[in-house]
Amino acid sequence: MSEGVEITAEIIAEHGLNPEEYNILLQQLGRTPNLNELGICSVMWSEHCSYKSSRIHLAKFPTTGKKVICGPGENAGVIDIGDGDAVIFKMESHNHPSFIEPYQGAATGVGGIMRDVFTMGARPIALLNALRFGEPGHYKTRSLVAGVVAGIGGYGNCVGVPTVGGEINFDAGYNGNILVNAMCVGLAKTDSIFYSAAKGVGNSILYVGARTGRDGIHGATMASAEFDDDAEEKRPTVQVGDPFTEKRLIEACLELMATGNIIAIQDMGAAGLTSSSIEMADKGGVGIEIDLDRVPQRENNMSAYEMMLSESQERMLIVLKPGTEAESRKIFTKWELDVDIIGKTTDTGRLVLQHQGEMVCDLPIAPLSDMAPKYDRPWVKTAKAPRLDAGTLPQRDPIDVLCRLMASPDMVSKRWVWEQYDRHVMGDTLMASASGCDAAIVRIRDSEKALAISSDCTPRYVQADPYRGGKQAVAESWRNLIAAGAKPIAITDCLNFGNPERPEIMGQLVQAIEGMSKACKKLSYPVVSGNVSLYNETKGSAIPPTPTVGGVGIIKDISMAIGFSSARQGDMLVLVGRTRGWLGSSIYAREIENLIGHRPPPVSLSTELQNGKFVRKAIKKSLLRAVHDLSDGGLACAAVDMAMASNVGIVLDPHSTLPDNAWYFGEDQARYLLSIDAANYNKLQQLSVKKGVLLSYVGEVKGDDIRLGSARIRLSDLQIKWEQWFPEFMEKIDANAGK
Amino acid sequence: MKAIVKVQLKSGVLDPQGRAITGALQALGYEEVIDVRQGKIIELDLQGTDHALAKQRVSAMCGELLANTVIEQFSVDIID
Amino acid sequence: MKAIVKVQLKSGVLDPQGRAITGALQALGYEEVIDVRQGKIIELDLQGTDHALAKQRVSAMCGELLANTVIEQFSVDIID
Amino acid sequence: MRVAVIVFPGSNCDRDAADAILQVTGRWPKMVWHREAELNNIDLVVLPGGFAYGDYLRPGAIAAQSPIMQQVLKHARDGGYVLGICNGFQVLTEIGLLPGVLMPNSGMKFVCKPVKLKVENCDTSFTKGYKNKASINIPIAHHDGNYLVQDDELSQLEDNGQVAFRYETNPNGSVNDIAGIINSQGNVLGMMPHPERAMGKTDENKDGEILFKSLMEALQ
Ligand SMILES: Nc1ncnc2c1ncn2[C@@H]1O[C@H](COP(=O)(O)OP(=O)(O)O)[C@@H](O)[C@H]1O
Ligand SMILES: [Mg+2]
Repeated sequence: MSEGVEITAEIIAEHGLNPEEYNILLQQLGRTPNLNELGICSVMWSEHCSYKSSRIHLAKFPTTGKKVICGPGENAGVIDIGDGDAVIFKMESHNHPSFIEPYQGAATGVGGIMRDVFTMGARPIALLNALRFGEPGHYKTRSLVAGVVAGIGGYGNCVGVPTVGGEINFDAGYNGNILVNAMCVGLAKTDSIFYSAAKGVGNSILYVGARTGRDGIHGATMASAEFDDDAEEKRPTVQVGDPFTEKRLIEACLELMATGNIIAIQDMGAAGLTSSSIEMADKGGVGIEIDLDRVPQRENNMSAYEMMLSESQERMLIVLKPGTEAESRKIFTKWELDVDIIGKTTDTGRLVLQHQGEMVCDLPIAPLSDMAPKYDRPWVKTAKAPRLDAGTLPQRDPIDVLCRLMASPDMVSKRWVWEQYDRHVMGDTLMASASGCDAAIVRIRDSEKALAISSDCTPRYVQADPYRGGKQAVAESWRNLIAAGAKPIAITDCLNFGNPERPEIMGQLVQAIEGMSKACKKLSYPVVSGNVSLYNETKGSAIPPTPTVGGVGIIKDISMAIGFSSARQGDMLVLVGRTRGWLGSSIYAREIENLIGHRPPPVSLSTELQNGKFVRKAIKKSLLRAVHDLSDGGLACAAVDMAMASNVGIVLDPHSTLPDNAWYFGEDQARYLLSIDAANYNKLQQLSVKKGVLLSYVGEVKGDDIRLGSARIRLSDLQIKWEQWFPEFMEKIDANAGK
Repeated sequence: MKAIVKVQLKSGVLDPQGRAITGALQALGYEEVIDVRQGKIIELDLQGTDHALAKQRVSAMCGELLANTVIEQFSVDIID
Repeated sequence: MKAIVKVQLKSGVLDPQGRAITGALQALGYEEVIDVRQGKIIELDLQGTDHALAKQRVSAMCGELLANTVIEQFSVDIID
Repeated sequence: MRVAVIVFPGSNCDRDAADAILQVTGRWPKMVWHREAELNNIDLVVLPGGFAYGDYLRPGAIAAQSPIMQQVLKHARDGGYVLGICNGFQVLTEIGLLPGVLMPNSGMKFVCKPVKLKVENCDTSFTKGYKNKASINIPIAHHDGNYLVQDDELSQLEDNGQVAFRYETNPNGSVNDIAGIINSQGNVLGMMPHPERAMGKTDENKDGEILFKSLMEALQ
């Protein structure tokens, strides 16, 4: 079979290995690899598995901290939240598969990220998703939205993990390449966290979960066509997710974890059996021998090549303590999952595969990992974006602007989306999408604690200035957690960029990472896990650079959780932070003036820190009724969010010197809108003086209109515009659900 | 041996899926579509060679599990 | 005029429903069941009488809406 | 009150239901795996929400064939109480303890939202704690909650006061806005909304707790 295939330059190229990379392989082996070995190396050294373009830059992230139990490098990051509880979380992209087949692509994205989290011993307790679609008018957008949303819900709802938050943007830059980033947060005990290092020799390797089929075998159409005449039949296929199997896999793995039988455990993600077995062996410094005939198979006559490269979903690999095999198998049998012992650890340091009585692969493991290519790709700085002088913009009726902004696709209510997600299963969700909070809040079972979780990125800013945009994404994430009453602890991230072989794209990646790192350091907000998705482009045009930040914070006492749905008639509205009226790269500039690419708002991390600490203190002292961070659309849009969530009218006073558009819609950073009982104003004022924080009275909660100076609109009229857009947009496809 | 089972809603039972598809097809400009009904087709690979027995067994499977006879009707074909 | 559309997963594509049904039937004692695949059967009532045209139009409907051609294959039969 | 919560592969509100029971009775219920064949000494059986068997084939269809369901049938016929929530309701119709079926929502989408229900009959062991015609808040989260039943059975349900809850605004196309029904003996209730999600734990709403408390009183 595969051994007979001659390794030509063409085959090497089709596997995505360049000549130097192939030479390294030759040297390590001291002979020509066979097709299986070539396939295995090609996936191990792919961008996706090896992070060859980003690795040296990712090293710039701060990844440690008092609360960090495990940073990047394992399946997910682990933080300590006290009382023996640990939180395990990660975000991952499933962009390409979701563009090809939105339902299954998004569904398997959710499934994959959950496995990364429960592999480490956590029960998944929350899901989020950050979605970027093309412009609403693009012919594919509607069906992609429908498919992706249905896929996310279809998977998460069935598994029974609440989908509690996320974001959705539309931009022509994603027309040919949507982004689907899924995040999962899980809960574990600090003394029972599971890692992937396979230790010991002669230990059994257990394969559990779904059977292996010919799913998602990449880059090797040609190779599989060589195997058999009915090539058409064996064409690599889209992976289909099975949440029912995932649910049982979670329960069975958690049950096995409680037995103490596990030495190491690893999910089979991208490059399935290959990367899971090699990573486990490499981390543990052992060799692995697998008998492929024992791998549970879904289809007939699968070759070694196909089995090793298959990306079938819902599978795990486990190294067991000697003597525990029977007991372990029983657990999976009870959950009606396929299970078999497919091999053992060895002292050879090699990956050896047997198939139908033949040895079909014999590769040295450590050298393969050590020699994995690592590139310092050339990059150029993004040209400095011009400043936008707010003074040159026409003055407009602020209410008219407000209506247009609140009814613009990025700002409208996403109810149509999140009503399709089960947000409350597990019974611990306090606030989720639409509950009027900047972060989702999920209680830690049987405790007074809760987690605040949010997902953030403003690609407009990153595109205009990757460094500043990277900083801003982290700062906004931090601010959202503060505004929920939480102490921000750590982030995960998903770096979505174009082709890194283009210096300008590489430049975006490098600068965004540097900006993010800077912010993470200053805010003591380390990166504990993440994912990089490159080559997001079609026909040479790259997506807007999108480094999504998934932040997790802790609320020690759940009664301190706060949001913006509790403003009351008669409250005073005060603004924390300085407003300069920054309109460059704002939603205002894009939606109203059609201006893009100007310098985004500056991010002062020391101010961010100072203002955030002040707000936290004020929340702790119970001085605030409602809090909302200011982001897209500035003060006026934040006020409207608060008004709608609290069902109250709001009056905002104009600024004495700034023009209306700059005052109401400027996107200066490090700001929060607070609604307070007037009786607390003095105390708050004193606290702000003590902390050196700028506090200004900006208006009040009153009546049932939104008033900006003398202009006004009924809150209910505005709300209708805000709620209407999405269902109207989706209506056409809505009827298509039968698909 | 294979069994092909068709499970369809009994006539008179309102079919929300069929309705949604009808609406969607009409919206896409297929105005000739009057009505749509959606059912299931379940293909079983079976051991054995006795068609008559298989038909009887598969019909029992339908009654027990594959169809909800309150609202659905089924048909069974056995092929090689 | 009626069109009968059968939509089935392409071979090789995982069919979680089929697997669950296989397991359930075996658990019920139908041990002769080796494998199950589930598909859809969609019956369309159509205006008009031109079979060839109908076949062409319904095939287009399948490509556009009724089948997900990335993972599914379909067949169309026109009857009176 | 001795309570059993049945766990099918794919059940995912089993723990939530148990939490609700614990909150009301102070005791963690017995979690019964679907393969078990015994159901002894139980006053109330809860069939929880979720996606038993992935909702494959039809929601509740495969679960209805589980060994434990024979015991649940027997328990119900002997007058024992059974509460089916969401997926549990679907299982109850599939096994014939309650009439009708739950079809896909008319909007063909999963719907998760708070809804208002009207308590149609507060003269049952499940609903005693409510006021007649009270308007209560209980959230829904389902894809197949579109209740359908033959005309004659529908009139029977209506005439006998077997409609326990009705949606104030129909979210899924259910006939007569039906959200929950009870059998003619009054010991089996199936409902699509999730009372275990309205226990006053994550928000103020305790309308679900009343249902569990009513049951507890009935069983005292
Ligand atoms: N893809 C999504 N999935 C779930 N919830 C979403 C999604 N997109 C937006 N949301 C929710 O909608 C609400 C508003 O989103 P957004 O306007 O992006 O918030 P913010 O302005 O705080 O960044 C949030 O509660 C968010 O969690
Ligand atoms: Mg926010």
